[in-house]
Order: sequence, then C-alpha cells, then structure tokens
Amino acid sequence: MLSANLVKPGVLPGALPHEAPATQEPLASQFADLYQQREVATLGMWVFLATEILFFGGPLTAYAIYGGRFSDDFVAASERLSVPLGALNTVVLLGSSLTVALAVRAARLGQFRSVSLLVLATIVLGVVFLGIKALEYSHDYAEGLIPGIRFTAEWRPGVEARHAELFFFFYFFLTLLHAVHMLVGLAAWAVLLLRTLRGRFSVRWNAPIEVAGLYWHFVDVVWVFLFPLLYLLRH
Amino acid sequence: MEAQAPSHVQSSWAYLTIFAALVVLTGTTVGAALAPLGHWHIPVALLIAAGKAILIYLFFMHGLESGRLVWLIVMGALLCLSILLSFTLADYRSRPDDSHLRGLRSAACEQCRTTSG
Amino acid sequence: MTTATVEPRPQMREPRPRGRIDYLNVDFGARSWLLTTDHKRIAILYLVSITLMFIVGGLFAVLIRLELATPPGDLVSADTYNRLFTMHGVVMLFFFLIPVIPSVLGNFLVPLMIGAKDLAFPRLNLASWYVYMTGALVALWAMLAGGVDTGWTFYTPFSTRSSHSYVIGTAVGVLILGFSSILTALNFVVTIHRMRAPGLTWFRLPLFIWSTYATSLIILLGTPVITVTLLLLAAERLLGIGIFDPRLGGDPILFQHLFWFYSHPAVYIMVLPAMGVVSELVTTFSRKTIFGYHFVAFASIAIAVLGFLVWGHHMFVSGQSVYASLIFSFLSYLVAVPSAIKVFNWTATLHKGSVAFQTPLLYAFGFIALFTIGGLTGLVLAATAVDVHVHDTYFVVAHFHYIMVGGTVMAYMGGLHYWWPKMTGRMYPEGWAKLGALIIFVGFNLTFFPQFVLGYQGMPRRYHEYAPEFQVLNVMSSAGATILGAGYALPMFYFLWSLRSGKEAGPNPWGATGLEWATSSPPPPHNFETTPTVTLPPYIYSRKEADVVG
Amino acid sequence: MEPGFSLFPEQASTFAGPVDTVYFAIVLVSVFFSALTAILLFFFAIKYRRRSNDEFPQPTIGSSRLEVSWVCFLIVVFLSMFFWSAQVYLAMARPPDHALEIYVVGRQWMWKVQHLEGQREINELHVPLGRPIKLVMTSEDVIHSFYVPAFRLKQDVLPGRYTSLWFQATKPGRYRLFCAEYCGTDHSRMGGWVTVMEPAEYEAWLTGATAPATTRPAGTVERVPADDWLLGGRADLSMATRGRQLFLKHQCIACHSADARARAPVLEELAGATVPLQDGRRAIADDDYLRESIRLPRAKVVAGYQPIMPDYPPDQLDESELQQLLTFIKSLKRGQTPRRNEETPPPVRKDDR
Repeated sequence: MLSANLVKPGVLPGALPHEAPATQEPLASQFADLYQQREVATLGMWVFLATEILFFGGPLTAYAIYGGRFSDDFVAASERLSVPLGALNTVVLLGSSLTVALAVRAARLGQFRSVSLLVLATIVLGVVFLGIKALEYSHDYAEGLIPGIRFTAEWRPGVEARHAELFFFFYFFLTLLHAVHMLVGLAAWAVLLLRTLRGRFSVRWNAPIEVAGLYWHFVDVVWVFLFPLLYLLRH
Repeated sequence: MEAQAPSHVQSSWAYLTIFAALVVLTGTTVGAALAPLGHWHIPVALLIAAGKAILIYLFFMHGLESGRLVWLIVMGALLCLSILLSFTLADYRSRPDDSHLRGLRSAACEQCRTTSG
Repeated sequence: MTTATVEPRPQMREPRPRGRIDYLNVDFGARSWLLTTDHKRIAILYLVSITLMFIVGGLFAVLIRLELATPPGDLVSADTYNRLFTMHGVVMLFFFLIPVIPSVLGNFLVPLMIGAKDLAFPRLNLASWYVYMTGALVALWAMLAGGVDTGWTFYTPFSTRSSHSYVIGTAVGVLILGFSSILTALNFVVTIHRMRAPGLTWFRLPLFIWSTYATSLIILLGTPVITVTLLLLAAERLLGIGIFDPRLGGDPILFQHLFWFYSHPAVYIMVLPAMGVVSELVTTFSRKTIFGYHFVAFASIAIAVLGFLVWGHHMFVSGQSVYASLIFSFLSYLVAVPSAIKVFNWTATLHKGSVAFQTPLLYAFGFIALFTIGGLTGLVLAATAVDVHVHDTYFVVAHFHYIMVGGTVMAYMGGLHYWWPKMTGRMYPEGWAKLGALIIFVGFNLTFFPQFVLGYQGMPRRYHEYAPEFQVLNVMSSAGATILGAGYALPMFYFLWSLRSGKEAGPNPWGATGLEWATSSPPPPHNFETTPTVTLPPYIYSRKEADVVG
Repeated sequence: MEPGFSLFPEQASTFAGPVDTVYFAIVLVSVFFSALTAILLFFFAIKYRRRSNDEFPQPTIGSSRLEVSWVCFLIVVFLSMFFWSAQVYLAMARPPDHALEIYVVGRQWMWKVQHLEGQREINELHVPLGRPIKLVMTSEDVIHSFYVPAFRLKQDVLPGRYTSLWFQATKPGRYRLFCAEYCGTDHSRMGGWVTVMEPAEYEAWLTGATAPATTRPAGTVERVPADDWLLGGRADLSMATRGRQLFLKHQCIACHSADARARAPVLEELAGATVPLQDGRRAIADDDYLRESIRLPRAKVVAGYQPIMPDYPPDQLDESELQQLLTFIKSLKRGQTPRRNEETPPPVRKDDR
C-alpha cells in the first residue's frame, strides 16, 4: 500500500532506473514527460499567487489610505483587538508552514508515511487557527464591534465612531478573505491526504503536494503582513 | 529526461531553524509595537514582516532553487502593487494644499488671466 | 521529429480525403461539446456565446441611437435610457471586447502556433468557459430583473446609495467574469513559457503570441483589483459602511482610483490582441517579413507595462490633485509611443511587398486607419487643459469607440475571416465579405466621426435628452448606426452559409508561414501528427529569404 | 447661444482661447499623421499589389536606426503637447487671490447658487464681465459636474468636500450650463444658463432690481420645493449676515467667544491661517478644514482644546446654511466676534425664512 522505500538522503531519488511504476502513469496527454508536467504545475501556481498578491493588494491600498487619514481612530480601534490571540495565531500558522515544508521534503524523499502525518498536522493546525479566529469574532460580537450589523461599542471622546467602524470593516474584510483562502487550502490538503494514503503519489510524481505547499505558504505570508498591520497599530 | 528530477533536498533541521527564526521575528514585531516608536511603528512592522516573507519564500517555497522566472513573476506582481499604492498615495498626499504649486505658478499661461479680447 | 517545412504556396484544390479525423468529426453530441477539454472546441463554445452577447449589446446600442435621433427624450423614459447605456457598456466591454480575441482566437491558435498538443491546463480551460457562462447568466438575470442604471463605471456614492437598481447583481456577474479571464490568461502564460515546440525560441514566436502574452500579463495583474473593488462596492451597498460614501467618512475618489487601475489596462486588454492579429494579417497578405520584428514584439510588452501607470487621466476633473494629474498626463503621452511604433512598422511592412487584396487585409487596413485616429484623439484627452473641456462629453465616446469598434472589432473580424478556413475547413464567400467590410467601414465613420464634433461643442455623454443645437450631428450618427448594424449582420449569415457550402479550404489557403498552417484544416484533435521542429524565424516566405536569415 | 452650425462653442472666457489653440495644435498633428498613414497604406497597397501568385518580394528585415529616430521624434512631439497644455492647466488650477466667490450647491437634479450679497438662483448663474470669479462648490448627494462649454471649463462637484472652479468671462451673453457627471434619472435635465452681464448691470441685478431667475426644466409645472428657498434670497440679507444669525442660533457663540481662554478657539482672522493640531500636525484653515471642523469636529482637534464640540450633520445644517456660516467665519476680522448678550434679531424659524 505505502511504497515505504527508504532512500539515503542526498541521492537523487528520481534517478532510480529500476523504480517499478507503483502507481499508474499520471502523465497527462499534452505533456512530453513528467518533468514538464511538474514544471507547468508549479509555474501555474506561482502565476496564480501573483494574482493573489494583487487581490489582497486592493483592500490593503484602501486600508493604507484611510489609515493615513484617520490614524488616531484606527489606533484606538486596533487597540480593541487582542494581541496575544493574534500572535498565537501567527505562530500556529507558521507551524503549519513548517509541517507543510517538511511534508514536501518527505514527499521528495518518498517517505509517504511521514507525508500523511505531516499533512494531517497541517490540517489540525489550520483548524486550530480558524478556531482561534472564531473565538476572536465571537468576542468582537459580544463587544458590539461588528461593522454595519452591530456596532454599539463605546469610544473615548476623541475618537470618531464611524472611522473606527471603517477600521473594523477592513479588519473583518481582510481576515474573512484570508479565512476563505484557508478553507480552500484545508480542502486541498484533505484531498491530498486521501490520495497519499491511497498511494497515488510516488517519488517520481508528487507535484500536487508541492503546489498545495506553495499555496499554503502564500496564505501564511498574507497573515504575516495582516497581523502587524491590523493588530499592532500603536501611537 | 526521464522521471521527475527534484533538486537537492534540505535537511529537516534547516526547516526547524527557519521556523525558529520566524517565531523570534513574530516576537520582535510584537515587542516593537509596545515600544514607543511613534510614527516609526508601521515602517518597522512592515520591515519585520517583509523579512519573514523573504525567509518563507527562499526556504519554505524553495525560492532559491526555482529559477529566475518565478522570481520575475513575484517581483512583477509586487512592482504592480507598489505602482497602485504609490500613485494613489501621491494623489492623497498632494491634495490638501497645493502650496507646492505656487512655484509653478509663474509657468502658468499669462493669457489665461488677463482679459483678452 | 520531422521538420515541418511550411510550403509558402497556397494550396487550394487539395481534395479532403474521406474519413480523415479532425477535431470536429472526432465525436458528436452535446456531451462531446459540453465536456470537451480540446482547446479548439472550447474556442468554438466561446465563439458562439460571445457572439450572442455581442448581439445583445448591439441591440442596446440600436435603441440608444434611436432615442438620440431626437433632442427630447421621447422613445424611452429617462430611467430606461440610463439602464440602456449602462447595459450596453457592461455587455460590450466585459462580455464581448475583453474576452473575444483571447478566448476565441487565442484559445484556438496559441497551442497551434507554438506546436503544442493543447494548453497547459485543459480542464481549467473548460472551467473558464463555464465561469464565463455563469457570470453572463447572473448579469443577464440582473438585466431582465430590472437592469442597472449606474453606468458601466459604477461610480460611488450613486451606485452605493442613490441607485435603486440591480447593482450588486451586475457587479457579481462582472466579478465572476473576472475569474474567467484570469483562468484563460494563466493558461496562456504557462503554455507559452513551458510548452513551445522544440527550436521555437522567443524571437521565433509569431507576433500574435507576443501580443496574447502581453494581454495575459495585464489580465493577471489587473483583474484581481477590479474583482476586490466590486466586492468592496457590494459590501458598502449591503452593510452601509462608508468605504466610498463621504457621508460616512469614505472617499468616492478612492473607488475611482481602484476602478480605473484595472479599467484602463483593460482597454489595452482589448486592443493588444487586435494588434497581434493585424501583425499576422499584414505580413501574410504582403508576403513579407514584418518590418522591425523585435520593436513590434517589445512594443506589446511596453504597452502592457506602461498601461498600468496612466489610469489617472480618467480623473483629471474628478477632484484628483493637480500634481497627480500632471504626472498621469505625462505618462499617458509616453504610453502612446509603442502604439505609434506598431503603426509605423505595419505601414513599412507593406513597402515593396506583394499585397493581395483579400477581406482580412481590408479589415487590417480599416484597423490601422481607424486605430490611428482613435489613438491620436487620445492625445487630445491626455492634454490636461483640453480634457477639462472634453471630459465626459461625446468626444470621449467617439475616442473609445474608434479604438474599440474601429480597432478591436475590425481586427477581430479580420482574424475571424483569416482563420475561418483553419477552424472550419471551409472558405467564406470573398465577394460578400468584401461588401460587408466596406459597409462596416462606412457605417462606422458616419456613426462616430460626428461625435468628435459634438463632443467639442460640449454635448455631455449619457444624456437622455440634449440641447436642440446638437440634433444635426446626432441624426447623422443615428443614421450611421443603422448602416453599421447591417454591416455586422452580413457576416453572420455568410459564415453560417459557408459551413454548409463554402469551398474546401486546404491546409494553407493564404500561403502563410505560421505553424498553424502546417497542419490540416480543420486540425486533428491533437493538432499535429508529429510535434514540429522550428528552425526558421517567423514570416519567411521565399527560399532566398530563408538562406539570408536561416 | 445663437443656433446654427459651428464647429466649436463660443469663446466666452479667458481660458477658451488658449484651450482652443492647444486643441487645434494637437488636431493638426493628428490630421497630419492620420493622413500620412492613410496615404502611405493606400499608395503602398496599390503600387506593390500582387501581380502573380508566385511573386516573392525582396526580404527587408527593418532598420533599428529608423525606428529609434521615429521614437525620439514622437517623444519630442508628444512631450511638447504635454508641456503646452500643462501650462494652461496650471493657470486653471490656481484661482487669483482676490476672485469674487460665488457658492454653488449641486443636488439631484438642480444647481442652487448663492451670491455673497444674498441673491439666490436655481439653474442660473449671473456673473459680471471681466472679473475673476471663483465658484466654491459642493454636492448634497452624489457626484455632479459643473460644466460650461463656452468657458471650456468643468469641475466635478463632490459630496462631503469643496471643489472650486475659476474663470474670467470675456463676452456678455447667455451660455449653456450642463451637469457632466452621470447623477441619476434627470442627469440630462440638470442644466441651465450662465448669464454674463456688464458690471453695472450686474450690480443692479444684485440689489434685487430684477426678479430672482430660475430655469425650470421644460414641462415641470408643479411647485418645486426649492421655490421657497429661492424666494428667501432677498438682497438685504447677505450670506455673511445670514451666517451670523446661524452662528447665534446654533449657540456657537457659547464656546467660540472673543476671549481666547474660552473652551473653543477664537475664529477671528482664521481663514487661510495655519492651525497647530493636537497630534502635532499643522493644518491650513481652508474651506475644507472649516467644513470638516463643523461636520466632524473630532477629525482635527486644535492643540490645547478638548474634543467637546458636537457634530452638525446635514439635517441640522444643510449645505447652503453651512456655506453661509463659512462666509461669516471667513469675514470675521479682529474684534468682530459678536458678544454673547447682544440682542440678536428674532431667531428665524426654518419655515418662514
């Protein structure tokens, strides 16, 4: 079931001549060989990540403009967010990036038992991240910080409530956008976990894991920028 | 070219050290937020975040070994985003008072001000 | 891998051997079309759906011109008219002009021109068509349910506060459509980078591939911004948060910045593929290598890059700072230079060529002449002082119709006629096609040239009723519109007619030199019997030329 | 605006001449290049038409020297257009300091104009000949655009902010006024006339000698709600006086009194001064600053004062009243702040104004 052929690290695993194709050949018809298919998959993901940079860039530009104009109100609103939970979330997500990096490494080495364990760890860390976010959202709801729906929080005299509401709109818009990307990533990891367990991948063909890894690292990089910009606005 | 020829594979220790560096940087950015940096808060926070992003790109995303084309794609997207940001900010920064235009006032067309015809 | 030497002599009479498998007769039935992953069939699916959207957009245009034949608003009410010009804009721009050449001609030709069996991600390509149809259906539902009256620009705070129409429905339709463009562009970029035939270096690529590549760059970098801007617009309209509404602390000019950051590069998404088509037509029908290949190729990339720097020239009078307006005006003049290089090189290519007057070349000439006028009136609009007078008047309407209808649609018609034999294996009727081209050229100029004069006289755009002194020119414009409408109807008939009883077209009816002419017409499912090897730069027509360059 | 066919509208402002000149220069260059392209296309196509099917032309690869010189030539031509029009644009951007200010409010589907002396108009604007006029404009709802083709000028009118447009009329007459930014159902009916009058005639008009003018879109019979706003525009109650009444009516005097030790800054000699703010920044007290400090006082709190001033949203103080208040504040010289106990004319109720 699992091709657990341990290979001495450092040797080019792909070059084993006697490697019997444990899995049926996944070469798509329009490609010359598996190498081209892997190159195309990774390049496709990188181009998609370029569009994602612009996709997150749009609201961040608007956030930067309003941050410049209403800096005091944004600082007052940002102080309402809990920095410990945010920092913890960042570490959780960095951890999931670590497990993904190790999973891709293990896949290249053909150690598919550790690949499935690491992918499982990634999914668990992802769910923990979303759990903490849900906790924060319920905390914000209780305090009446939901823009447009329930924004009843009290502000100290110098703060304009509408600008604070604008800050919280960007907070929810950016973090929900990020959370949606997390969900898509978790769904992808679940599918890949099943495929790994069914032995679909081999040392010669595991590009999907690497491509999903690129996507996940990008979602982590987005949070790396969102955390200071949203949580750590101070005078 | 026969099968998939992945590049060299780093040891798992390398990844662990990168992860540790990232966690340390997260700590520093939180620390920097508490320090009284005044209007330097955001530049410092962005600098640290950029550092973490570069670490993730180079090591976790194999940026080092994935060739010039991928680097070009990432730089292209970041350049495009910086164009959007810088031109929009240029508009907002130069909007309240156009005092800097007083200098150009002499260049303005005289005929437009005197009653002609 | 055999070297597919392209025989640059037109072979017309070669009878099609019975029983040869091509992408059309390899399979029949709805399933074979709706679940295909063959880029050629997906191109045909796009051709059908985009032509339908063009007809819908055209109907709105006819109603608008009928209303504007008389100064008072007597054909339709003001609200209906506002919905008409908005939907004409939305349908024609997002559902026709932006996807047409990349999705129809690009999908069909990119793999053929670079010697690949198919695009990099065939399933993603089919998904792109389904996403397009979903977006189109959502927008059509919004139109039938009540339409949208904000103008295709959705300016706030009118679109988020005062408009009582289906703004969110249309915005979601356009938003979904953005993903379809992104998927197509992603497919093209990866295919052109990684799946070229052996020997096909970047400077041996046909110029249509260069311009499709540059278009894909713009789509990939621009579309995400409009997608997220429409999301912000829908959020503001639903939640009442003051992102762009000044009453709640927002700034309407920020919406204009984010909107035009995509929407100006979008006009290059529309015109760049047309330039690629014209480069192919001019070389083939003058049987000469393009003049200054490197300049034309890099001009496409220069347009893609500079296109992102100039969006502010839409906002000279919108309350943008004088400083920013001067910067945008300066850069807008620089972005005009690459287009002028292309026009210069097309004209120089004809010099000492062997020019054959066939319909595609007539459309190419129409493009070059009308695009030059459209481009030069762009210089008028880039001049800040003059733009203050002509902004939001019919001068602007005439300018962008000269570029989009005189430019892109002309080139699309030329490209459609040029590659029709390759797509269907049949020739279109030459006589009728030339007549159609002439009618379109005359109708177009009669419709839109008077609008330049109207614009400078000061007739604002999007007016349901106008001052009586503008009537003379408006009647001319409306008359021209009917001729233009007839001009576009004609090809639809003879193209369908040619499917049944058009002459047999051999693999290379025009004697062109692209790789797509090295395979049969219509091509087999996997494009080439054996993957071709390329040894020569493109557009080499004669033996002498081959050894001069080879 | 005599009917009849003319290629371009009348030149009725000092900008019309320069703008037309720049326009014609660019049009001439455009006609030259378009004609050159068309003639070359036609000439090459006829001269080098294909005579026989196996005719193969000489290979010419292209000369980069020709291309580079073409590019340099283009850049010189284009940039000269840029500098020429930028020069005129800069003149448009900076109104002269002593311009006559007229206040304009755009709302869905009419223009409401107020003159400093108190005269009010709808869809009409009377201006004197030969004096620089500065229109200070804002909108009550969506974006409009004040466009007078004869002056070659237009400026978007934004809600929540002041935008200005300046011109100097050179020819008496009546010129069309349009709204150029799409603003809804009656966007095409939101227009009227700008009347340029001799200075003497304008003074007579200002003192109410003639009835207040209004251009009602053709066919509207019913009483437009703005009618009573219009009739209120008597010449004896100038905008500054009306602003002073509002200053007292809304109890601004309670805090903004003459002595500096009070709870709010003194408003004398404020217009154009540089105001130090609490967070260390400095703001110039232009129209936008005054408007924001009335609508959203907590946005920019002056250094040394507490943010205790309440908001004044549009339903308490509409755009026309805010403009009157602004005129009053800008007219305050040293020592002119009204004292608290001064008897003021009976408080003017909203409906009998």
